[in-house]
Parts: sequence; C-alpha cells; structure tokens
Amino acid sequence: MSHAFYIYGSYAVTGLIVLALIGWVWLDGRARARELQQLDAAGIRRRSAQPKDGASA
Amino acid sequence: MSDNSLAITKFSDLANPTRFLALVARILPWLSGLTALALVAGLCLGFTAEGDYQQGDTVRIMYIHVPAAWLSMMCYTVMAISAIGTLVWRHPLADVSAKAAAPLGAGFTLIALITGSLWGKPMWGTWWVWDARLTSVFVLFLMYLGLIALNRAMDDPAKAARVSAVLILVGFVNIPIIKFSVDWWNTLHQPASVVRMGGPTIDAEFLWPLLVMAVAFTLLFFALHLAAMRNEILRRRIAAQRRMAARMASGREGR
Amino acid sequence: MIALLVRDLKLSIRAGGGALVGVLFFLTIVAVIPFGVGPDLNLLSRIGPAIVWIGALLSSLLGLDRLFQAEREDGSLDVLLMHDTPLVLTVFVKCLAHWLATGLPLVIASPLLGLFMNMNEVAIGAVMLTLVVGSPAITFIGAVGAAVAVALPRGGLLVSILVLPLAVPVLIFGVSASYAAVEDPAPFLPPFLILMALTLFFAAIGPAAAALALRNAAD
Amino acid sequence: MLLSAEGLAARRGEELIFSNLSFDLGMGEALVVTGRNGSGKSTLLRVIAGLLAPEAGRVTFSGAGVEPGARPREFCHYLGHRNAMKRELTVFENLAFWKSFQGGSGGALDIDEAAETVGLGGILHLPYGYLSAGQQRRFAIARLLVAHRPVWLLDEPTAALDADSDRMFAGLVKRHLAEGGIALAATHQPLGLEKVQELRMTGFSGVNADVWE
Repeated sequence: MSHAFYIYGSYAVTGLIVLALIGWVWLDGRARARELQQLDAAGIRRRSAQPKDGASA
Repeated sequence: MSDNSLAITKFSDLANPTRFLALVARILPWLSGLTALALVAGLCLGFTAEGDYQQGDTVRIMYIHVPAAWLSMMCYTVMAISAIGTLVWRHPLADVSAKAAAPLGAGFTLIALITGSLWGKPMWGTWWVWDARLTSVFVLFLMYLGLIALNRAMDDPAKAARVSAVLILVGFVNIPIIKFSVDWWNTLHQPASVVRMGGPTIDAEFLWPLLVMAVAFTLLFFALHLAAMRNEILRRRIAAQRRMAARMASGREGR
Repeated sequence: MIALLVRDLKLSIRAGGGALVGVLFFLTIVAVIPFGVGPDLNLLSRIGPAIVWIGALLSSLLGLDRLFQAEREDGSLDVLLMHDTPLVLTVFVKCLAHWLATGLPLVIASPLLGLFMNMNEVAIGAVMLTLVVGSPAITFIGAVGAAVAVALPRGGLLVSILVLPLAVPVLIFGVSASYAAVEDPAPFLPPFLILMALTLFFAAIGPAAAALALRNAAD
Repeated sequence: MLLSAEGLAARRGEELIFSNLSFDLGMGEALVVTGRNGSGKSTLLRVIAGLLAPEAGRVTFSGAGVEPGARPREFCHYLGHRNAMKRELTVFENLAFWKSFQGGSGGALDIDEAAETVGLGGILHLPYGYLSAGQQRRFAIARLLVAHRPVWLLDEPTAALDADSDRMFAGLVKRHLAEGGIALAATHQPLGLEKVQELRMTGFSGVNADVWE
C-alpha cells in the first residue's frame, strides 16, 4: 500500500482523538456519579418534589 | 412544570432535565451500539474498497477526513441552534447543549485538521497551506477552544451560557465561509464532490464507505453529545446541592 | 513543598485557570502572522522559528502577573511568607508549577504551529527542544516582575514591560539555536548550551530576587 | 516560652504609627490590642509576624526548645483580614494543603477534628467559594488548628462571625492559652479571657522628620 504511513497515521490520530473524547465523557460521568454519591452519603438529597432544582443552578 | 398540565407538549416534556436524563439513560446504550456497528462497517468498507487511480491508497484518508470536517460544521450548527434556544427561550437545556458540544466540536475539527494535513503531505507535498478552506477551518478550531475557555472562565453557568451564545451566533458567519470557500476562492483544496447541485461527482466505489463513515461519525457525535449533556446536568445538580448543603450547615449550626 | 506544587497545579486546571488560555493565545498569535506577511510558504518557513519563539515568549508572560497577585488577594501570601522554609524555595516551586501548567502545554503545541509555518522536521524538533530548555527561564524572570508588581493594583501590563527586556537574551539564543539546527554552517551546540546556562542562571537568580522583592513589598 | 517586644516602632508612609512599644508575654498569656481604626493594630501584628520590618526595636521569642536566633515568625500563626483559602479548591484540599505546608510538631488536630471543632464537620467536600462569609471565616480559624504554633496573631478574628461562633472562638483561644500558648488579638469583642493584658493603641506618634533634617 503506498503512503501507508500517512494512511495509518491519520487513522491512528483519529482513533486517539475519538478515544480521548469518549474517555473524557466517560470519566467525567463517573466523577459526577461519585460526587452525587458523596453528597448522598452526606445526607444531602434532591427534593424530588422540585424536579427543576438541578438545572436552575 | 408538572406532568398533570394539559398543555404539555413533546418539546417541553424533553425540556425537563429529569425526564431528559431518563430519556438519555434509555437511548444511550442503543445509540452506542449502533455507533459501534456503523464504525466497524465503515472501516471494513473503507479498507476493502479500491484505491483511486490518481490519488492511490491515500483516498482512504478521505473516509475519516471528510466526515470529520462535516461533523465539525454540524457541531457548530447544533451549538448555534442551542444558542438561539438560550437567547430566545432562555432554556437551561439549551445552555447545557451548547456547552457540552464545544469540546466535541474541537475534537472533530482537530481530526479534520490533522487528517487533512496527513493527506496533504503526500498529495500537495506540504503539511499545511494558508488557503481559504484550511484557514477557515483552523479559525473554527480556535473558536471552539475560545468558547471552552470562556465557559471555564465564568463562575455563573447561566451568565456564561448567554455570553457564549452571543459569541456562537456571531461566529456562525464562519460556517458558510468554510462551506463555500472552495468555490469562492481558487484554492488547492478540492471542491465539494458529494453534497452539491446536480448530484455527487464522486464514484460509487468511494461514495458508500464515505456515507457509512459519515453516518457512523454522526451517531458518534450524538451519543457523545447526549452523554456530555448528562454529565453537565449532573454537574449543575451537584453544584446546586452543594450550595444547599452549605446553607443547611449554617442553618444547623446557627442556632 | 510537593503540597504547594500539587495545589498550584490543581488551581491552574480548575475553572478559571489560565492553562488553556495561554495555549489559545499562542495558537492565535502565531496564526495571525500569515495573514500579515502573506501565505508565502518559503517566507513563512524562514521566519517560522522566530515567530514560534516570540509567540511562546508572549504567551508565557500571559497570566504570569497572577503568580503572586492571586496569593496576595486572598491572604495566602502572608502565610507563605511567614513559613520557615526558605522563601526562595517556595518561589521556585511556584515557578515550577506555573511552568508545568502553562509553559509545557506551549512546548507541546509548538510542533503543530511549526507545521503551520511550513517548517521542516529538523526545525520543528529544534524549536521544540529550545523551547523546553528556554521557556523555564522566561517563567523565572517573570517571577521577579510578578513579585515586584505584587503590590500594584493593576500590575498585569507592567509585568510584561518589566520582563520583556530581561527575556531578550533568552529569545536571542533560543532563536539562533533553532536556526543553527537548520542552516548548515552555524553550529547548533554553542547557542544551545548558552541557552541552558541562561536557564540555570535565571533559575538561581530569579527566585532569589523575587523572594527579596516579596519581602520588601509587604505592607 | 516568652515573646517579647522591645522598643518597637513602625511607620506607615512618613508617619510613625507607634514607637517605643515594649511588652512581654509568657505561656498562657494574652494581649488584646484595642484602639480606633488606623491606630496601628494591624501594623503591630504584622510587625510581630515578621511581615513588616519594624522601624526600630525588635521582637524575640525565647524559651525551652527554641534555638537562639530563631525568627519569631516561625512560631506564629497569623490570621489576617483575608482568609488565605482558595475559592476554587474544596475545604478539605485547602486545609490539607496548609496542614502539610505548615507541618509543625505535635499538638495539631486532624482536618476532620478541626472542622468538627469549628462546628462545620460534614461539609469538607464543598468548594470553599460556596460557603458563606461566616463559614469561610470559621474554616480559616480551623487552619490554626491543623498545624501547631505556640503564638497566635489574630487580626479582627471574629469579624464575620455570629454570637455563637464568637463564643466557640473564645473557647478555642482559651484552650490554646491553657495549653501554654500565647495569643495576641486586635479586636473589639471581649474574648472573655483571664490573664489578659490590654494595649491601647493611640496611633500617630509623630512625623518621622529627622531623616530630612
């Protein structure tokens, strides 16, 4: 295959960036879930009667 | 915004963050699976297809370069629509959507820039030229980074969302410039060959892998966008609960 | 001391931190050059190393004024000053953290800009190497300016004005080492070694002068 | 242990704020500095903390286990107007940083214990910037507890505190004194302490003119 370096290089870079994006979203989600759990453990719960309070921060 | 309201519409149903989270939880596994399938299919098609007689095997770079470039513009369009949502309806989910899309847009734009550069080196003999198409995509990349930095620099997320919404809408002029730069200016970059008046000029041999990859990238974007929006909603919920916790702590001790 | 390093790194990454802004400024400043001088690839590749170096110099000055100002505003500076570890060491660690958070990203971004400037691989490598070695010197010099300007209400611009002339030798040897790597007759090693010597010199002088200034700027 | 000041003088601009000021403080003793605004209370504390160079005189700290020639500031905690905490970090990160940075020998509390002592256990995971002014001040006080220093220099320590926290803080100072500590406070509130010397600052003790004569 001619120019194999450029072709595999571009696929590798794409894979790397996509993996970085997925990793960011995934790790961020896990960190948030952990923080929610911490808050839950500290006895701070959402008042479920007011579903808006999450977004009105 | 309670569910016994009769005037409830599909849109405002989605607009409730809690509902939105439930919806994301339902959709996300399917969307991820579909994305993975489409990506595998696209890669298989891309590597079994014939090479171009003129560009050789480097045409395979196109299967990721072109979808990434499309996505970089689509992501900005999604952000612009969200920005209108923020400014006109003052909708919190629109804020979240615009903020969550910015890093994804930066990622796809970076893919387009780097793969384009890796394609340009064997074809044009240089990594980079300052022609209209490449420059405007680079400006798009800088705009994404600037929006991320702006969002991070401000404490109040609602205010940050409104300020960046204005900036997003102003920056939207760049999108048509990117799209038509190859037609308006005589550049090294080849003109559009798929989305154009009078049907695609591209050979069917290349069209199929390209389309499958484009679908895969689009699915990937939406999966990541939904997940990032979920994270952002959770982040704001956590912030709200923390403020409440601080108030509760002093209420308890203040007696 | 590790605690101080970790805290400063955390602060620069958390919301409002300056790590991203520095890189962004670097990208922008280098990206506007071709609009000014025109997209002539030969010309760009000739001036490339100098442009990348100037861009890195300016963007590493960005945010440097906050190095001690932020500490002063919330009162942390008093406690740092009172501590029994030598103040020189504290300043050194703060400089190190600042360089890791803002200087290192610039070094990592520089090859990308080298490509934009149509520099060849050797030149890109040389610029990156000289930046790794030379940019800490800018931070150490900047720390002196930041310490002098700590008591001023609006010290930001003044820091740059104070620091830029002092940073000129670093720029001269950084750029000349980069050019020496590309152009054949000039040897690469002498300017590079001088650059290293400059960095070591400022690593010793900068924190000491900054500590002296901080002690005397207290009010 | 003895903290003594001999013939201290300090100036602000060209004005001498105080001059020829001397005192001795032994273990378990406190000095309350009073006076109107601008009378030099803060300046005195900053001079003792080593943050300002005195115009004349000197501050010494002597006693068992203190090397001669040691600088007094290494034995002092200084609680100024500002809290020395980062808004972006959590309370725990802030306190953990100061605990590890200030180090110091025994007698220091854990971070959890310190937070309980100031009555704010359980919100250590919150970013400091989320807290109210009073809570922020109480955690700033907790900083004094996580690393041991024999001398506490307190500049308007109870400025943002309510009556309950005031009492809590007075209790802390008492305990510190009972353990053989020394405290200097610039404050209007009575801290309810025994064995207190009071120093009334008058401000302005003349223009420092002799330099130009």
